[in-house]
Amino acid sequence: MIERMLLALLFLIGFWGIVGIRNIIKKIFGLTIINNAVVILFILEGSRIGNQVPILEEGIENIVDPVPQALMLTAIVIGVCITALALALAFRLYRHSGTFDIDQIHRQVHDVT
Amino acid sequence: MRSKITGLFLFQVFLCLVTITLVLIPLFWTDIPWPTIARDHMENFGMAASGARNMVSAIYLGYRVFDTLGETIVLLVAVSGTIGIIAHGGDVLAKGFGDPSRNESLYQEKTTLVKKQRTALLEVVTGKLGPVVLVFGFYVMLFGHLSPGGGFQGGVVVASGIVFLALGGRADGSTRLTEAGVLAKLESISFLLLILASLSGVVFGGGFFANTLAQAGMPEVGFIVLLNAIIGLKVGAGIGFMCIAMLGRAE
Amino acid sequence: MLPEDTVFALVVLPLLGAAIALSSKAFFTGKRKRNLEYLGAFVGLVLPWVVMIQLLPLVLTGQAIEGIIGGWHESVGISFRFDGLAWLVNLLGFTIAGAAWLYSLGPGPHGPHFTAVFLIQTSALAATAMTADLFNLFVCLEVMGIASYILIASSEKQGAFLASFSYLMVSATAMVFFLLGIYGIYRTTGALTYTGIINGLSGLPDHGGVVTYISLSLIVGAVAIRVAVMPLYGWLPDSHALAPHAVSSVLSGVLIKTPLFALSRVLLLVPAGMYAGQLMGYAGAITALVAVIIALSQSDAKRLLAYHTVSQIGYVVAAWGAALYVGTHTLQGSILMAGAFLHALYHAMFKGLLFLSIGTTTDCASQRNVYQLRGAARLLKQAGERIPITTITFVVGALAISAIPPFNGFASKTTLSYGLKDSWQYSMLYAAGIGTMASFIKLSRIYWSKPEQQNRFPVPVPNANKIAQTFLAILCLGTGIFAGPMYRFVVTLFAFGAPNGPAPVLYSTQTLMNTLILITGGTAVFLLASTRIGHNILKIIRERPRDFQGLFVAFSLGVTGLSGWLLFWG
Amino acid sequence: MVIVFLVLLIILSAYTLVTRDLLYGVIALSAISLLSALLFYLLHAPDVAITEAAVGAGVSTVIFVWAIRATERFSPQDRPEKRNGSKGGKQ
Repeated sequence: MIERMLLALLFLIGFWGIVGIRNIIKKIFGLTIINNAVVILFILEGSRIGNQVPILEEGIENIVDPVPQALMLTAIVIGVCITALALALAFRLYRHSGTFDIDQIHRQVHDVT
Repeated sequence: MRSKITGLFLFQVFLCLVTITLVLIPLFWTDIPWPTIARDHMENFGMAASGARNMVSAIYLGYRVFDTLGETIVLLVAVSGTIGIIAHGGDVLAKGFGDPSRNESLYQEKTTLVKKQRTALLEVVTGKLGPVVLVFGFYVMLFGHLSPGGGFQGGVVVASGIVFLALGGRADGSTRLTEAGVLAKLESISFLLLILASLSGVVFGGGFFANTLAQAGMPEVGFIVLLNAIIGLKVGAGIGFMCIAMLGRAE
Repeated sequence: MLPEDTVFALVVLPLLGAAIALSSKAFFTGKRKRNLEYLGAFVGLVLPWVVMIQLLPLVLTGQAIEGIIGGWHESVGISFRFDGLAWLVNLLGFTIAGAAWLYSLGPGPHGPHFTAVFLIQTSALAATAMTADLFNLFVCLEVMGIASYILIASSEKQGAFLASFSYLMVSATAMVFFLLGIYGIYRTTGALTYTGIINGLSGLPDHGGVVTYISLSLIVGAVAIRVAVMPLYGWLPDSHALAPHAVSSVLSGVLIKTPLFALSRVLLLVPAGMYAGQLMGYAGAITALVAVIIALSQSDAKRLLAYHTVSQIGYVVAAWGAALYVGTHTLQGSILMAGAFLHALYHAMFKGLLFLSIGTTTDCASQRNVYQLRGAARLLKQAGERIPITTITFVVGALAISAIPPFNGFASKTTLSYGLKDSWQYSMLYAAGIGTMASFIKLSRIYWSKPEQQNRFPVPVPNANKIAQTFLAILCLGTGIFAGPMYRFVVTLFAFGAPNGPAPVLYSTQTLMNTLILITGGTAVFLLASTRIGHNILKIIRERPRDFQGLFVAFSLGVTGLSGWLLFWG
Repeated sequence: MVIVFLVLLIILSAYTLVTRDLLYGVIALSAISLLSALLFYLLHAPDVAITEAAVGAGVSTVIFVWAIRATERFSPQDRPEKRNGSKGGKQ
């Protein structure tokens, strides 16, 4: 229970990073953090039903749930891909506008168009 | 020109956080016991069905290999898109990959970086460590069905080995492995191989993503090893290419 | 070959094409490279048609191909379901993608790399249409998303980078919420496949209670971002307006509808799905009207079209949601669902056509401002267009979107209003129709009268543009003329087991009267908007404050509102 | 035990978001990844742990460091006067 509430707090901190900070690099930090929080949530809860690593050997039973682990492998990789692309876009935005501040970038773009 | 933190901004942030908290708390609060259906199935039948001891590998490359294909595609698109976007000027998608002129400049920039920042220590350590890391990467890649690890993780290790080689090798006598063109070729070929491997089941009448090797009389686990190797190559080449391109462009 | 394999050919062939295109770039140069790239596009965009035709007899009989990919056990494996719905979504995707790729040969973007990303996006569309697994849906949406971020950014404008970044941030965040939704669903039911989820839910007291409702609304919210229904539409106008023309037409035509129909697979099964559909339907009806008012105020030609996309998707969502609410087994529900799909398909055709025609025109005149560009028809003629193909195709698209018979927009909008009659949504859609008329009168003014200056450097219009535009224009007219057979075809394919009721009457005095009112009302609104006061009001609407945070506020409010709605009704 | 990890993670992520120096933020972020990898190992998920360590602490740190070196290291909101584009790495 306490663990999950702490995870909810972690998630909210990340979400605050996305919404409440105008620096676009920090927004990407926030995205990484919320992704991480969800991954930890899956693994933590999936490990509640067993106490063995899901690698079967002789005499091993009561393994943890391997499904969330396999899903989270995919989720981690996709998260990093999205991060890489977002950083590349942030780099180009910086090159054009000389700032990381999303509001200023917004203003510049709308002044042009 | 500096934008001030306005009341509206704070109100928006407050609104977001409060509403999301309202949604999250019941979801995180719930104490419904975690389901055991899938775990029980994997514990009892997983090894017989897939031949792999590592159940995560069995799911990742057996039961849910279609997801893994999607993930690989995300990585492919992200790597090429990132390189395309950071490459200055011109058409993002047209330039970037495998284009000789582009690669030339990436390579040039890389060598200048290496010259500028190289120290004897860096050269020796990375140069000697590179092959070791590569071998370790291949180990992780090929034994994913027995121990933790697998194609993707091994591929990332291989990629760091490639980066080490690029940093440690001499600017003029670098191995072919660290050239962008070679990596691009490697990546596209292993992507093609992955698609063909997924289709091989169709030819032998087993269906999409069926275990071809098992039908040919080889051990079932062979297919997982094969997929691990292909994915590892693809990931290693792709991430290695991206890191080399980025290292070259940093200064 | 098993029937399952033919189904997956639709996903794998575009991927194979992408792999060929990528290899062409890595291994060859010059003419060889281009030929191999075209081979990849052929494999990815033409060969699937063979498969589609092969599958048609099967889905026409109402059968569905179901199974687990690779033949694994159902508790862990990924299940899929290929039925009439998936076939129709594929039809939509491959038609528009083919035309758009052909168009891209003219003004660009060129290169094997573009082709590869484009084909991967097409393949993700096909996969999304047939998946029956929640996590697989997540992966498909991510593939589709990442390809579209790159395609939007590929026009190399600063605005395009910002649009792509905003879209990426809001949609990636929403996808993390989608994962949380999967967590809730998996925790309560222990399954990821749709059938497993339904079985799990039916065994639970109160269908899982609060957790299920919240998980469901997180999933619906994340998909609604992609669909761009009203509170969540903020990313769309900029990205669709600033993307390359060929990409815009695919984004507007196909990309925002596929997730909607993929979502209907979940919502048709889940007990609370009908209420989620109801709320989304309401949001859709409001979207249709509000977005058209904003569209009327725009000065940038492509942004005007982008707001029209939001408005038209509002029509689709309104009918789709109402169909979910009344249930697709009823007569009204089946008419509404068929109407929603028909409008999605026809909108893909005419909006794709409009984006391409306007793209050709604005490129030729190098001016995108609706208030300043005049006499584009003459400018196009100076650029060497003997037969005014672009002007004609624009007119066809404009007539179709304004629902003038006999073009296809008339057919689908009549079907929609037949299904929705006597409800408040109907009046919203009617008013939106008048607004559409007015804004296309406004847009078509760029072709009238004399140009203000001569076109100094006329760029000849590439043949690829003309072919793609003509192809889509013929489709617009053809599906409009054969509206009756198309309707019956779609209803047969959906095969909801609906009572086989009469098809909505297209040409009656009432519908023609409606068209007449639409034309007069549209002209009146246009004239009002041209006055000084109207102009000022539009300017206020056009320059309303918009910011990045707004996207997230909308998402949080939307998700919370939906969970509250489900809790209240469920 | 898990709780200690989570509290550390929360502190680190809050630091990541409030620090003025983006490079410190990136380092804290890779520390978050390493800590979560350790946590996954304790939770019987070695595969996820390896992936998180390789991808989260390795690849994504490289990309972040690249992005920050190529642009601007300090968060602009703390330095109002700095408004010329000349800080942007390669000219």
